[in-house]
Amino acid sequence: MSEKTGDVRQAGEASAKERNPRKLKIVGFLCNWCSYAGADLAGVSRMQYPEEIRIIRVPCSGRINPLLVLKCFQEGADGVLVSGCHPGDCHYQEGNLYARRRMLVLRSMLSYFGIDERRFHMSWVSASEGKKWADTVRSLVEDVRAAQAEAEAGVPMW
Amino acid sequence: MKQSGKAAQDIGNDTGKTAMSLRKIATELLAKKAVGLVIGYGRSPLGDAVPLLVRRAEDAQALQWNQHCTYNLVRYLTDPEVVGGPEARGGGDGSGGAKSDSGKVAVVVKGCDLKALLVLQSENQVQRERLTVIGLSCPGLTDEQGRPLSKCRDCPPDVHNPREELCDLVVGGPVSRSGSETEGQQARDHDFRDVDEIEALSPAERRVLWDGYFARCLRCYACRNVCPLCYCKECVFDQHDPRWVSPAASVASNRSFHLIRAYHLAGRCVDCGECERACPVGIPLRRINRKAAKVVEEGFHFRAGLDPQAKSPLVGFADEDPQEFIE
Amino acid sequence: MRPAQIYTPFATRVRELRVETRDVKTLRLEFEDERVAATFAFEPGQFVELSVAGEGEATFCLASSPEETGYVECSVKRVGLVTEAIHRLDPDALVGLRGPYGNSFPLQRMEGRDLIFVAGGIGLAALRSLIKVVLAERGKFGSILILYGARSVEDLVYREELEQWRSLKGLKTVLTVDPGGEGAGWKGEVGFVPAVLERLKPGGKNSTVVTCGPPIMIRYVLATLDKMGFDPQEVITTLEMKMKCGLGHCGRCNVGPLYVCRDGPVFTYAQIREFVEQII
Amino acid sequence: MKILERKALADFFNDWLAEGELIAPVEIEGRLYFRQLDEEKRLAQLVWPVGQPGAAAPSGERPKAAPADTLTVNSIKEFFFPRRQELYEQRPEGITSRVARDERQRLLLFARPCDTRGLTILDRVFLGQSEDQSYRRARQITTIIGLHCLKPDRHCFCTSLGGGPFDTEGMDLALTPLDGERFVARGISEKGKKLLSSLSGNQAGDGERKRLEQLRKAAEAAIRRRIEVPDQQAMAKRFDSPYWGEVSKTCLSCGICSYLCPTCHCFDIVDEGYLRVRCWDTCSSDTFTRMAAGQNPRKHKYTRYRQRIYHKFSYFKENFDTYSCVGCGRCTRHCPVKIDIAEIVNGIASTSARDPAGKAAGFAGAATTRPVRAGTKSTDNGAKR
Repeated sequence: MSEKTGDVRQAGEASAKERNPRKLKIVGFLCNWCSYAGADLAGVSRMQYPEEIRIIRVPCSGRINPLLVLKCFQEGADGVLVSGCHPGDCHYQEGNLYARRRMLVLRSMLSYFGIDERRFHMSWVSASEGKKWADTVRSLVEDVRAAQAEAEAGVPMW
Repeated sequence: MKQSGKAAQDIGNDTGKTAMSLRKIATELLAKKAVGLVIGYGRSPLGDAVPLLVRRAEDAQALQWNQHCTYNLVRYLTDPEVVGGPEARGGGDGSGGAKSDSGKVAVVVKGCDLKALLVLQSENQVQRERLTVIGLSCPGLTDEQGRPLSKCRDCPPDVHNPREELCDLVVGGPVSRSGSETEGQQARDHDFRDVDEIEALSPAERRVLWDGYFARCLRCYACRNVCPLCYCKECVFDQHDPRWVSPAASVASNRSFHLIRAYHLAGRCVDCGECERACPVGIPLRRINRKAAKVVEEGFHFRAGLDPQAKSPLVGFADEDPQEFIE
Repeated sequence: MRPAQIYTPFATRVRELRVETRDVKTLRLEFEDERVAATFAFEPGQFVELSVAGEGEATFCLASSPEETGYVECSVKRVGLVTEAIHRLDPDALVGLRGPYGNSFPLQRMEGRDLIFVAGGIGLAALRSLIKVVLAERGKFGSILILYGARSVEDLVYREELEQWRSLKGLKTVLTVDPGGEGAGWKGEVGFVPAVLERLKPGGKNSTVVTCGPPIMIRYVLATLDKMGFDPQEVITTLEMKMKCGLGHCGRCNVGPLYVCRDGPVFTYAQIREFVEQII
Repeated sequence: MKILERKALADFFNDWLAEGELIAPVEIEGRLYFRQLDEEKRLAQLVWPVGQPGAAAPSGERPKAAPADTLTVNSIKEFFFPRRQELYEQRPEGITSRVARDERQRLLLFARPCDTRGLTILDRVFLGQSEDQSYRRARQITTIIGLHCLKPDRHCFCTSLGGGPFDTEGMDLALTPLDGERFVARGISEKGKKLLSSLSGNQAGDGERKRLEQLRKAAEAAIRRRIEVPDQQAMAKRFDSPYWGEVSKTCLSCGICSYLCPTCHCFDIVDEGYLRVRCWDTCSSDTFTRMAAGQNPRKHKYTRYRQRIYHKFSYFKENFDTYSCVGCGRCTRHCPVKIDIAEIVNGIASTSARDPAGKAAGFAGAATTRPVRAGTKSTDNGAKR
């Protein structure tokens, strides 16, 4: 991913430094067929988006076990994104629809325990939506940054 | 073979009569070798209610039924060391379930316990035809100090009188409880006032509230081990490779533990309340499980423990599932 | 030289990670601190806790000879998280080492006696240190038989040493592999270790047997030795049990009144006869 | 022996808080827990003992009536042997110890005789062979003010195990509440005697001594439970009894009994990222002895329950000449299925005996005729968990 989005990376770094000295660590789980391709398109199209997301490619958003998301938070991620194909477009017909239910429960529980729900996003990004990918990451980073700013001092993220 | 009793006026007398019916039924079942094991309630030498495993007809007289019989005995139906099964080897006594007379098991269930059994049935964890389910009409239980259990306060009529079509026999019913019909009805319409209260707090307040509870959690796993629906051979919390959640108790690892526990029970938990009862440090676990139940009910229009055929909503989907949270 | 805190390990560096078989590697470690290197001493039979950053800690017997100073060796079979991490280590990687822990083989008591070593699979690692010491002081002992078996020819560890031992005079080395594991050109025995042991009919009144291997092998070797009339006092084995602290505190390896880590891992059959079913 | 007014004690505790820490029973949602007192709430959280049975709660600053269950849920062991303790950090670059060294002095208040005696049992493990330095340090920085037990509950059986409601073992200073406002105080250790001499109060008179004796007798008489541990030979002969399968059948294999026990000391060492931490563990869990390749010598729950009983009443006795049980009753009180340790131990003697020597011969003989037994196959994991 990094070599494909080289320019974006540098641009993102500069803007991040202006806003906040501490870099965020955000993990994105992207399905192989739509969202990963969408992110790839954003890269080759030289669209700019924050570089604070680290992408993990998975076969399908239906593969995302909530344990993976929690593990990220436990190990110090500031935010997590799960991104898959639009409903109806899943390479495996319906994996993303299972994911939709699971992530709703997960997100609700996170919020119930007082974890800022802005730290956990889910998106549908197709292979042709390079721009949507860039927008998604931008809004995610903004949200996580806002959550970070509002978090009480001394309270660890997890 | 249905035993019927009149509506409970005097809980004491009625439970006494119910216990007698239970003993009679258990004695017959065991004597006829219709079952090899009856899982019911007994009394400890200290006078406490305890789960009781009866294998011989002459021991059935020890069966009890009273306001402290909170245990959800469905828990033991997935324990190979109790009911047998291919891998079960009893504790050297040779009476492990696999060798029991007929291999069949009778289990005493209250209405709330029955719901857990229905989930086990839907998940193919029990063979219903090998079970004799003895339903108990329940006038409501109390804790050791005599206060009604919180789960009993909201118990709707179709739960305190177990559904007859799902049991093999029902003992001691039907009971009605003053006030509980209407309250129960309300509870059925909107079940989640306790959850709403917490949702109404600010995120920071919720964090403080739950972190306070998580700081107390010892990770004794009593909540998991007492749960009739936590039957996995290898629990994710016992896996070493990968180790998903540290077994060392800390607010962070305990939060992960409780979140995953609730998630794995979403759409399955029947709110029998055993986890909360077992918790030695008073964590309000029902309020965690019921949050997940609320999400499932509101989002996927599903309530667990009503239909032995229904699958958990988290192994399915619907086109109209909510997705406002998705970008 | 002890660390400040009982659980804090010494830092060591990987000097060599030698491939023994498809799932066994021998790890040679050198202490980072010269003072530790100069003072670290152990007896054959003792074990250490090795740890890899971010992966965990596990128990290994010391397989090198105490006479070889400056480094220690452990042979590691890939079975779980830590052992897999060890197999992946780069040269010079940092490994934590706590120990040595446990008791050791009763070398003095073995002097003047005929020795029979019976090992299976990776179990030879636990005896290698002892065999090296015995061979270094060959004159102190009577006849020596080494019976070593593995699942297949490919699973035999310490090939070079086995060859060397086979070439030594006054030392009989018998190798065996499980039926089906022999492959073409195999000149050793075929059969399970207890069966070969029974066939060989070694020993007499002056023999001491030292055995280590997978639990099932130890079980049957002990039974065979019993049948052959060996004195349980003169049958010595070294046990494996899940361990964490190595100090007799954590309770994991408690069997009967014994803690395998503190009272063992070396036991005579007479000591553990009563508990053997609980361990192996 | 001195008579201390509650006010004087409160002043002393407040003074202590300026420099050090205070650990005391705190009420949370109707149950008592030993907790370190909060910097802000300070003594307001403290649950004062009510005094003789039936006496009213003391007056003063926000007094709390002790809940019906007057023994704390947790024992005091977690302040010496923490639930989770960071040992060291191991990174690919190096190893750094994480054991803290600069703890403040601690005062542990109102520990019951069973708890302080439990600590002396932990001492044998952690201060014996291979001394645990962090445990030693925690012991050194803690002064224990014990509290005699006036109202034992139905689960208590300390008197059968060499303890008692007025026992002082493991205490620095012992308090007996005479009523809500006055305490009889006795210095037990040198540290405690010195402390007591610095506190103002009258010497106890004959009347108070007599009263103390009455209270002691009443408290001891209130303990009606007994535990009779069979002698070691008898224990050994029952190891293989079917009894263990029967009494453990309903056990859920949770860790409540071990974690609330003042003497259970088993632990695990695990990695959290680059941190290596020590945490409580329990022999009732099947992961306790399960090895990396899957084999598990204590796969069945009866073997695990038996291990717990034998460890406490046989092995520990053999190693340390005492039982590792103080009769606090917590395991029974909080067991989710009310498994009753005293009842189970009392039942051992009446089960049929089997000669352990005969068993060993049986094993050796049987091994050649019996095929592979359970527990040797790596994937064979019959227990529920």
